[in-house]
Amino acid sequence: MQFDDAEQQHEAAALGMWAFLATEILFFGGVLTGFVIYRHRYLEAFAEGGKELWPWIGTANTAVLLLSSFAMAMAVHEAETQGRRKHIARYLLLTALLGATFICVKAVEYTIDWHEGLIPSLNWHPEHLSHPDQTQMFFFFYFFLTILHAIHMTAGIGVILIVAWQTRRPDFSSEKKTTVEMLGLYWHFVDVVWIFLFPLLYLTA
Amino acid sequence: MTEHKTPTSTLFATLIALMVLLALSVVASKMLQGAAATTAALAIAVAKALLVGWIFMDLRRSSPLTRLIAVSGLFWLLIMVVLTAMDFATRGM
Amino acid sequence: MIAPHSIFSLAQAASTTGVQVDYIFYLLLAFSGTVVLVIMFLVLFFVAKYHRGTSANRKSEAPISSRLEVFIVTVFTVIGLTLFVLAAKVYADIARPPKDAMTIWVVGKQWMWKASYPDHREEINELHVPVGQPVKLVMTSMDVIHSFFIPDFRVKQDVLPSRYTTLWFTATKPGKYRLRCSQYCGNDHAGMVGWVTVLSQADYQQWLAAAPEGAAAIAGTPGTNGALMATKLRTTFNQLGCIACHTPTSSVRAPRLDGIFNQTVRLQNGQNTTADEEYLRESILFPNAKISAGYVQPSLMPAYKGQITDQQLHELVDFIKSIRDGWPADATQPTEPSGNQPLQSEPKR
Amino acid sequence: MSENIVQPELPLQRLNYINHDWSVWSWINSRDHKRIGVMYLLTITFLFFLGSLPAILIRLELLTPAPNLVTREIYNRLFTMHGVTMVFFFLVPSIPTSLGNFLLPMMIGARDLAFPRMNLASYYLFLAGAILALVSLVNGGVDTGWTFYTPYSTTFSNSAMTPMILGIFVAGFSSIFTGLNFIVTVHTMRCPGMYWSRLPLFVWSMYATSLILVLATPVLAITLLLVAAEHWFQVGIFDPKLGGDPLLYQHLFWFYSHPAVYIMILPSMGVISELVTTFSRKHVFGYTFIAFSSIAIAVLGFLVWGHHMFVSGQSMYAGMVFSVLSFLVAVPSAIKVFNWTMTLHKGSLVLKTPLLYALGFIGLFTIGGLTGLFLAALAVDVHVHDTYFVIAHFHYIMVGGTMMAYLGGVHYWWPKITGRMYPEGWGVFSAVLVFFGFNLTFFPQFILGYMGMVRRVADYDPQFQVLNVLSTAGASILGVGFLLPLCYLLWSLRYEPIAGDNPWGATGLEWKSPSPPPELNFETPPTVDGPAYDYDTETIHQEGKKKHV
Repeated sequence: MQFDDAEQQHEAAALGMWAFLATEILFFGGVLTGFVIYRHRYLEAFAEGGKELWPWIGTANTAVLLLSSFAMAMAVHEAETQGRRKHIARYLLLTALLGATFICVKAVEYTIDWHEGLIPSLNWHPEHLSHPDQTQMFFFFYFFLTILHAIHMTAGIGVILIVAWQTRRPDFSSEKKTTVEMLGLYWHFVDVVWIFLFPLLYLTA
Repeated sequence: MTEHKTPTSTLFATLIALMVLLALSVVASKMLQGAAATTAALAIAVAKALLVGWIFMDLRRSSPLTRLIAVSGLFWLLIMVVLTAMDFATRGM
Repeated sequence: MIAPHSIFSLAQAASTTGVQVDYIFYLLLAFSGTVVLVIMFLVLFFVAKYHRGTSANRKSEAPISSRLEVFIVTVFTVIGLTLFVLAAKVYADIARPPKDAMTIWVVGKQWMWKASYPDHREEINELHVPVGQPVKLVMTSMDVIHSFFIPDFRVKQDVLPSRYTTLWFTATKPGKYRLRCSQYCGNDHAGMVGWVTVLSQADYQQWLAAAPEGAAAIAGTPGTNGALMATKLRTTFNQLGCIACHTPTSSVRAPRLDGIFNQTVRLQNGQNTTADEEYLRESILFPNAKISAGYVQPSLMPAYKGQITDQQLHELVDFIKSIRDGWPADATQPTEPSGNQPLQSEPKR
Repeated sequence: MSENIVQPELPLQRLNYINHDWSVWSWINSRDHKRIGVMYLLTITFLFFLGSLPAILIRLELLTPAPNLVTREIYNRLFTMHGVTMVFFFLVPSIPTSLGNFLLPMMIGARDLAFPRMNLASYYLFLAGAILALVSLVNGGVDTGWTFYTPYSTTFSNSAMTPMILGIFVAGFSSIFTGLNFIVTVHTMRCPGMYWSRLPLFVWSMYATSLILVLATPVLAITLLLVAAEHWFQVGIFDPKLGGDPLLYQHLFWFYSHPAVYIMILPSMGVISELVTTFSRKHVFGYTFIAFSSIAIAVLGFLVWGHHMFVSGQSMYAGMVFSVLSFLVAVPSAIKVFNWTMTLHKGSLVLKTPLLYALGFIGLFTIGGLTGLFLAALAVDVHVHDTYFVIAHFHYIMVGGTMMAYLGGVHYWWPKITGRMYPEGWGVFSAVLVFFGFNLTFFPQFILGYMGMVRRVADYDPQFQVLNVLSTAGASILGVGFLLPLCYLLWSLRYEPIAGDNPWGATGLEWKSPSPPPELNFETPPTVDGPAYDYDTETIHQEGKKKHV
């Protein structure tokens, strides 16, 4: 092993994950820069786009994600303290379940949007909109950001299930605890991204 | 692994605080208009993000280097947004 | 084969701002040249003096203090910033056309330039300008980003679709100068070239009077008779329904257009902006972009985006610029009985 | 530490990272940073020569004013292929992934990088990206230039954009993984005594480069995703007819692409700091200045991208802000050049191939850097933007700078990587050939640029022909200069004498382990007790007087 001791390995893993989260911040940041600029330029069209969405679905979804974030924090706490494998697995499965509900609610939202003809360039019928082109841009940003976020969540759920399955094995050494902690960092980051996406997309006045 | 962990009570309190802030942001978006609504929504979002980062992501007990990396990610995003917006804002003048 | 001496005799700039650009270029060349020579001399000197086997004194008494380094760096920074200030001043000249410049509209289309003059004569890949008079080019593109580049005038400006960008110069020497597109725009980007012919005042007047044999006669463009042109502009103003609201006697409350060109306009959100070509173009295509003070948002005016051609847009803007000194008498009676005939709404995609 | 170029007896076949397992599987599945470094070295050498084929055709085409060798459509695909292959698949990965991967752990006394599996994943992502880009070459190539400016790339170009975009997107993640690996390794895996103030300057420059790799590459990834989405769905975020703004694309693209040019030059500066100190046989002049100027370049490099857009419709005031910041970013580079030159002062210069490349670098990088000031000065940029002046400027930095340093570095660490010396005579000859061929190729282009010859054109006006012919002549010399090292370095693997563990008498930790090094880098874990480059100048200079090479 290239590490001298567990402490060095934990420090390396934490630095590596945080640096990776910095790249994710800039990855989402590129689209958000474009969104902020166009929202300032076409405020009215973007507000009109926001009205097409259902804020209460968004609020419920955010609550679900906050709960899953809490569940993950409990899993990490469990891994760090008693380390009871059953409890860690249970919290991880709860996190994955809540994440899955979030994805399902998003899928429901997308199907409603499809029927309403709000999908840019694929199924776009803007009869009732005053600025069809700019509102189409709003919906492009809406779908691009939420799908990008959903992909990150699905990846996260996949890894959570793998790690939850691994905790069942007896040789769940301290190295695995670091994996749970890093997974927690990633999941909380995906939650923070949604914390910013929710007001920007749904709560436009 | 430092010994005193974040007690579960703090985690639960953070969850409640996040839920309250969520409700607050929805109420704020209903009551306020225009620029005030946007700033309020963003301020609440930043508050929630700080809460999640400080407690859930354990920045509270992390090494200064980890905190520096967390902040630098946001700082570079700020560079990109501010300098790009500078061009679009001053184009009319 | 070109005579060798012409390789290195960089053509003298042929425009007022171009001479200033050359001045900055040679200043930078002098600064960079000295730095490069100093570095090369030091390197060669050290190699000659200290290469292995020479008996040079290599004992380093007191190590050279970092103060020397700080000094060298501050000198380099100060020189750099002065060069920046000088260049920025010249750039401020280049970027802001003088108010009294003659306006020529330029449209860049994949792989050719079309210039249309104040008297609405049009030329392909050709530009005839008088010497000594500031000329402002108001440019837009029909497809991709091009760039209008006249090397001898040291001017260049990208030409963007759905947006006006301006470029100006004052030619100092009559002659034919090369015009090129410098922003890659597709297959025949290399072929998108033309000539800018600078004429002395006499030749220019003669060229103005002569029939536009050099320029391709674009169908439907009346002769250079001024009065005939004025009526053409007003008919477009009437046909497109502007007359329904924008006249002093109109029942609908709409911003007054006479004398608005180059005035400062107070906007509803409290900012001020000058009503230049870009403002007029934007307000015609996107009325909601900038709402004048005292008017409601969203504006009652329909968006002309996609309803009118570029040519009609030029004519509308020129008409608004031409009514600088009060409303022309006969414009108040709409020429057609139904002043605001319905706009043909193109089916949206 | 007397420097010992004496012929050691052939070492009984000591176990090292090459001969401990000859199977192909042990190479393609290796997590050893040295093997991954060698695999990268071979891949990017192949991609370099692949990228220079279009360059040969371009230079041949430009011999005559008329487009007679290739049509304009083919020429557009040629310069795009040259640009994309060289920038994304050679220059950005060049020194960090090959020399950096091999040397960084050894220089700080570690057994391997922090995340070996991620390092191997980075190599295969890079390979997948390169193959995808070649797929786009096969079905028609891309004709948008390496900058993919919209709306041409999204609405008007019907070339094979998708595989190219996906290829660069995937290769971007390979850069991010390498950057992550280096940052975490330098922070957590330095051997006892290796404080930050004792790090070799090559490690400082790798660390600064990794900061840029990690913070800039994600923006390129998302910009390419946006361009791909716009290309497929025509939604209008970059298409002005539907309300978008092409300048937003340019802002996002150059936010990555200007720091990318610092990704290309910073590692070379690290190599040059090593070469200049070793071959002057003395400590470097102003260690802290050079170390912190690397970090300053990495940070300031993110603030200046607007100087690519002075004439593109950007507002005048934004142009001025970017211009003053661009003048400031030149200061750290000036510090480095000054310090390298002063390192030569009172040194005992050993005129071997690596030092020739280093001295060539100092000269050419100074010219390249200062012509950057011409482009940062607003007034001059209005005239020379998108002309051959810009082409000459960035080739002086990329070929005159990065390529020279890369060749110097490969020659310098060749004994450590392969255990064999390179033929000195051929090395000097190819270094001189590269230096003169390069200058003959690109100096005339400065004059062409100021005379107004525009870039990316297959045909030009007759008055530019003479300088273009000179440039093509220079290019052929440069081509030979690049082919020679390929030949004699491969040749040296078999026929050159065995190099000792420390043929140059250098002070880095990598020279303390045998060459080629064992699988875990050091037989006994190293410790550091003195500052970097602590040559005891007294004994070396006594020796310096004796005439022996």
